Amino acid sequence: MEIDPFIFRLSIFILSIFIGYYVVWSVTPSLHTPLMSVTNAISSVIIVGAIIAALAGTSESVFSISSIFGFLAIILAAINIGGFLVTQRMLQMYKKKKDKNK
Amino acid sequence: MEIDPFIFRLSIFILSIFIGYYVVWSVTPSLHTPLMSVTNAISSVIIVGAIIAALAGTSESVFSISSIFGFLAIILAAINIGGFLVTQRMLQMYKKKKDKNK
Amino acid sequence: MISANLSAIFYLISGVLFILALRGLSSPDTSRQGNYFGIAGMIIAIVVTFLSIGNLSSSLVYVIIFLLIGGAIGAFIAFRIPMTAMPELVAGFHSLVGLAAVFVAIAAFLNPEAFNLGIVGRIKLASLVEMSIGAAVGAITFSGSIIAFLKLRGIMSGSPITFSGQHLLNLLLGIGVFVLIFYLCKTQSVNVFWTVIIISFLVGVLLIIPIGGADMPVVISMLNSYSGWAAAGIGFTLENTALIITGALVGSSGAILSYIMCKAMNRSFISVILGGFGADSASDNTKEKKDQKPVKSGNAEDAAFLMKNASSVIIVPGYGMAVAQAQHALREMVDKLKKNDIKVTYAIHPVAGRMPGHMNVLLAEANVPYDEVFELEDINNDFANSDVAFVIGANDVTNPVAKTDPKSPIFGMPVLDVEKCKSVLFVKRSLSPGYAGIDNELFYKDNTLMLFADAKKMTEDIVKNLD
Amino acid sequence: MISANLSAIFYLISGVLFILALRGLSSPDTSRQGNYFGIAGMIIAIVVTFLSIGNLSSSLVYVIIFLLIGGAIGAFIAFRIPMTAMPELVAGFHSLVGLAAVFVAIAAFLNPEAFNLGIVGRIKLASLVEMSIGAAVGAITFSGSIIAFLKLRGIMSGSPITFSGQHLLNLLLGIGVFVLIFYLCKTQSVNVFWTVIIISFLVGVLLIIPIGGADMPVVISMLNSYSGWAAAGIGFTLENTALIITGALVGSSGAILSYIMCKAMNRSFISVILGGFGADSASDNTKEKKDQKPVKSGNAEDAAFLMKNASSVIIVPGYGMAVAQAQHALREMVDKLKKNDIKVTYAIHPVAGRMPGHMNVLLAEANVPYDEVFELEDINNDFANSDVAFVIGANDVTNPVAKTDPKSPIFGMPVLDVEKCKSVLFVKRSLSPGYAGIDNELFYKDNTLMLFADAKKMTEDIVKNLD
Ligand SMILES: NC(=O)c1ccc[n+]([C@@H]2O[C@H](COP(=O)([O-])OP(=O)(O)OC[C@H]3O[C@@H](n4cnc5c(N)ncnc54)[C@H](OP(=O)(O)O)[C@@H]3O)[C@@H](O)[C@H]2O)c1
Ligand SMILES: NC(=O)c1ccc[n+]([C@@H]2O[C@H](COP(=O)([O-])OP(=O)(O)OC[C@H]3O[C@@H](n4cnc5c(N)ncnc54)[C@H](OP(=O)(O)O)[C@@H]3O)[C@@H](O)[C@H]2O)c1
Repeated sequence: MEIDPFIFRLSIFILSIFIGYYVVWSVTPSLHTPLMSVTNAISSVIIVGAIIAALAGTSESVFSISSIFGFLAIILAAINIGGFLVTQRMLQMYKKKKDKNK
Repeated sequence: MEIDPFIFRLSIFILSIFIGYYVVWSVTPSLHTPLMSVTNAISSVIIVGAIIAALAGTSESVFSISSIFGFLAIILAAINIGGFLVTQRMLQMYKKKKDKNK
Repeated sequence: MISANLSAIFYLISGVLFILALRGLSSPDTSRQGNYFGIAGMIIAIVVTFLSIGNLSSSLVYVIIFLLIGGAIGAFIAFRIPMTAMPELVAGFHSLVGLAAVFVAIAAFLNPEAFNLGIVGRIKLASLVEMSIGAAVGAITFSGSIIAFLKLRGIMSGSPITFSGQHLLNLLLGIGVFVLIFYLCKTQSVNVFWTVIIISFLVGVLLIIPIGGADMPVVISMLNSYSGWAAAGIGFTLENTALIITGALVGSSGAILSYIMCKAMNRSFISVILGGFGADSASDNTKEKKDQKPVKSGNAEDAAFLMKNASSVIIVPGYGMAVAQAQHALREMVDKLKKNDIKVTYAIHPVAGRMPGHMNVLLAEANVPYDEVFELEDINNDFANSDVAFVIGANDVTNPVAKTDPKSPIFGMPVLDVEKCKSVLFVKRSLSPGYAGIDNELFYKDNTLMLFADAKKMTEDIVKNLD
Repeated sequence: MISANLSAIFYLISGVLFILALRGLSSPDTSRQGNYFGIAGMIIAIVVTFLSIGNLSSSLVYVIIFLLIGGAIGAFIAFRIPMTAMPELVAGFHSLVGLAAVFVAIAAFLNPEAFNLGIVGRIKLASLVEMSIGAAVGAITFSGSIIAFLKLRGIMSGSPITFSGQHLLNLLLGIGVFVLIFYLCKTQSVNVFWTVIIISFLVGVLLIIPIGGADMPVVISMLNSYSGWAAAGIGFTLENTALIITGALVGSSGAILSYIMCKAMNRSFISVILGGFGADSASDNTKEKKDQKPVKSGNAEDAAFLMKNASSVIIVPGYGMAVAQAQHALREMVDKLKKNDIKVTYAIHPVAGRMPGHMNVLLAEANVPYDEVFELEDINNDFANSDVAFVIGANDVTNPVAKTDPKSPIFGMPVLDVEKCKSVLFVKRSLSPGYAGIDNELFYKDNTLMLFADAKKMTEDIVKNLD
């Protein structure tokens, strides 16, 4: 009677697709550029896989062929995390009228 | 390393809450009454539990005390499924101008 | 018999179909299709449940019989119910879901083996917590919805029932339920379980009686939300994805809908739930004013004359139209006006009537095309350029006091700016206030003509005079 | 080391935080908070990953070093990048995600034990499928984004590169990837795995080269979507909830965003993807017209005079403003106008510029408050009541041919009705057409004054003349 965890993951996947669908429609068009940069930034969560791969080496061989790919992926994903800062810079610029004279 | 299925169910639950949140905001206000009736109708899916409870009796004792509650729940939930028909009747009435002279 | 995996996939599909059902409501065009998705989801869930149970004992026949009985009753109600009875119908249906949740929880408690939850007296802790929450919330939903139903149906008075210490009592009972559930987990005692359910029934009653009849729409929606959480609780117990998805969906959507309603009335959700609104109306104050100020009143002939000579008319329906069932007559009147090349549109306030979308359903019933019907924000600027506002059975939703008097209970609620029209016609039976119990200064304005009569009768008379 | 259950919960939390990050973007007020949610989600995911790995081998130091190196590079780029380079930055960042996905998939393929996926040569079938899909989509994302980056950066020509049989080739290669993945599942061969990745790189290049530079925004968003699906594929392989949620979120949101863009341009998604748009511009036709018709052109003084005497001005920025970096000068000009009690607002077309929301970011950079900036549907009716439309570097988005000529490539795209203003000022360098390559008849209208110059220079001159 045990259900395969894959099915749960599939459910999570499908439900998240719906959320993505709705979330975008609710974003105001003037923030579409930050939207692109923030969705890009959150995809750097792939770093989770990169860390696992990099740490898979043993104490003797830190840089096995597979962990090297992990380390490279860590750098790439970490650069991408900078996307949050880009977004922050952009969002910081959106101001209402009253703040104008600050 | 196995993850408890409860956590998956919790994920499904939380993600569905987000979907419910977004879905309602996207419903046009003129359909708020059908919305209430259709959300009510879909909650009759509780009938799934009712059927399991009702079928739990053995061949000798179809009507054990627990299965009786199941049978009662089946009736209640089945009545509630009528909510889809109510919704259908309501929605059938919403017409565009061009259909008016039909 | 199908495997647990396969049935899990089908339950997921049925959950997704329910999501699509709600999604369809984003426009009237797609809504019917959405409803079919919902029906399909329900059929899949039921069929899969049958298929996933291995030993289909002889009970199966009975299950199908009871299913058909229930379905027949449901269909009968669905076809017979008049559109005006929607609010109480929804309340009544919620009570069924709530009670069904309670029954399923009881069945699971008495026969946990059937659900794979352990054995009697040794039910898994998590399951026990889930099923008692499901049962408690279900019980509250049931008894609360019954009270709401009785109030809406007019069997019970709509006025709030309050007594001192009420909120404290509710709080204590609520805590009591939690303590009992905790105790239940330790003892697994049947009696404690029953007590939880009975106290929850009581809480449901006590929660709803202080809320005034006119606040019922918020309450219905809130109870809808509760029924969802109850279903989700049962879903966790039964480890059923379809129930969990649906429960969460209904739970959160109901909560958001009550929030939207409260916002449209500019009242806080808390103030609605604590109740008492509509009890201490400012009616003395109102009466006083009423006697002092002069009012222009007219008859059907005057109204017909005014509208015939207008080039644009905006119809503002309200609760009174629903009471009088005037929508068909109204539609006839509008048809006549249109034949005279007068532009007619309908302006709907989000909380006009006694249910969100109430007016839209009634107008749709009278065959008014939905593209002639506008929401407040889309039409409010048009009053200034229109000749006549025909306000039929609406009151609070036109009251300018919401814009001007910060002390008024409806202050801050967006209202329809009917006073900007060249002339305003008010169809109602008297000068008495609407649901909020506050006087409407528009009645005394120069450009207002009161048409004192039942909305349906008056509209029919106007129709005659338009020939 | 924390248990698998606990880390699963934390990954769920991080997924929810990402949802909240996107939700925040529904208004500028909540957007900054949303971004913090996103950062928090990322930190949680990273920390939990460290905690959930038991034997923190000596590699840990290196991991942290590489993390910091990457982070420092990212931060450096983030602070140095000019706002105008946003489109290529996003494209460049996508390529990183794509390549990271490929690398993780390779690592998993070479060392499946580390991920609990079986042993080399005997990887679980499901995992193998998931990781090869992840790798293939990741590779397409990587090479496609590189091409998009090169085109946007101007390193590669923006014009579409087409050859006959292109679509057939793409189709065959696509089918090839599927066949190879199937084959991979049977053989578990390393070489086949590498081949899948290499062909996918090729597909990525071939997919993007036929698409014109100006269609890149749709492409970026589409690649964003791809990077999401790749991440989700890896998420399934690693059985990681945060990755699955994020991947699905990014995948579907990117897809919807490209759909929204295509709709705003009134083009089908398919036509964008098949490419070739902008190659065979109707420029001959355009040139012909240009020589025939008379055009009124003016200088900064004329423009300043016209605007000084107006009571309301609407600014319509377009791609040319971005090219010229004229937003700061524009802001100065508007300030001067406002000091003269002239009402100034900004009208933004959904596809003005080369990226959705492009103009909004640039105006925000120049400190224009966002409540003075309006979307097309909110301001389009105001042109009729305004004196001057100041069109700066915009062209297609004002072209009335979209409303009148069914044969035009932009027919049906909603456009800003600038021609309804009393007078229209066009700041651009020549009469050459915009991105769509079609002539704009507004240039030849009586109430149009062309201001031929670089947008920044012209605006600065106007500012001087306003004193
Ligand atoms: N829609 C919702 O979801 C919702 C939810 C909660 C609360 N509410 C509240 O309900 C109110 C709705 O406003 P509303 O303007 O629609 O209604 P209202 O302010 O309650 O006014 C209805 C008017 O209709 C008149 N009326 C009643 N029966 C009639 C008949 N047979 N013929 C002609 N007139 C009749 C009444 O005046 P006479 O007695 O003089 O005839 C009354 O003044 C708001 O205060 C709102 O906050 C609505
Ligand atoms: N935003 C998006 O997401 C997106 C996506 C895909 C496609 N597009 C397309 O891009 C177009 C956007 O329309 P648009 O009106 O913003 O731009 P446009 O139609 O491409 O016109 C831009 C104009 O700016 C002028 N210009 C260029 N550099 C300039 C400078 N330094 N100073 C002054 N003027 C300059 C050009 O004329 P001169 O050469 O005469 O100066 C050109 O006519 C639409 O066709 C849209 O479909 C947009």
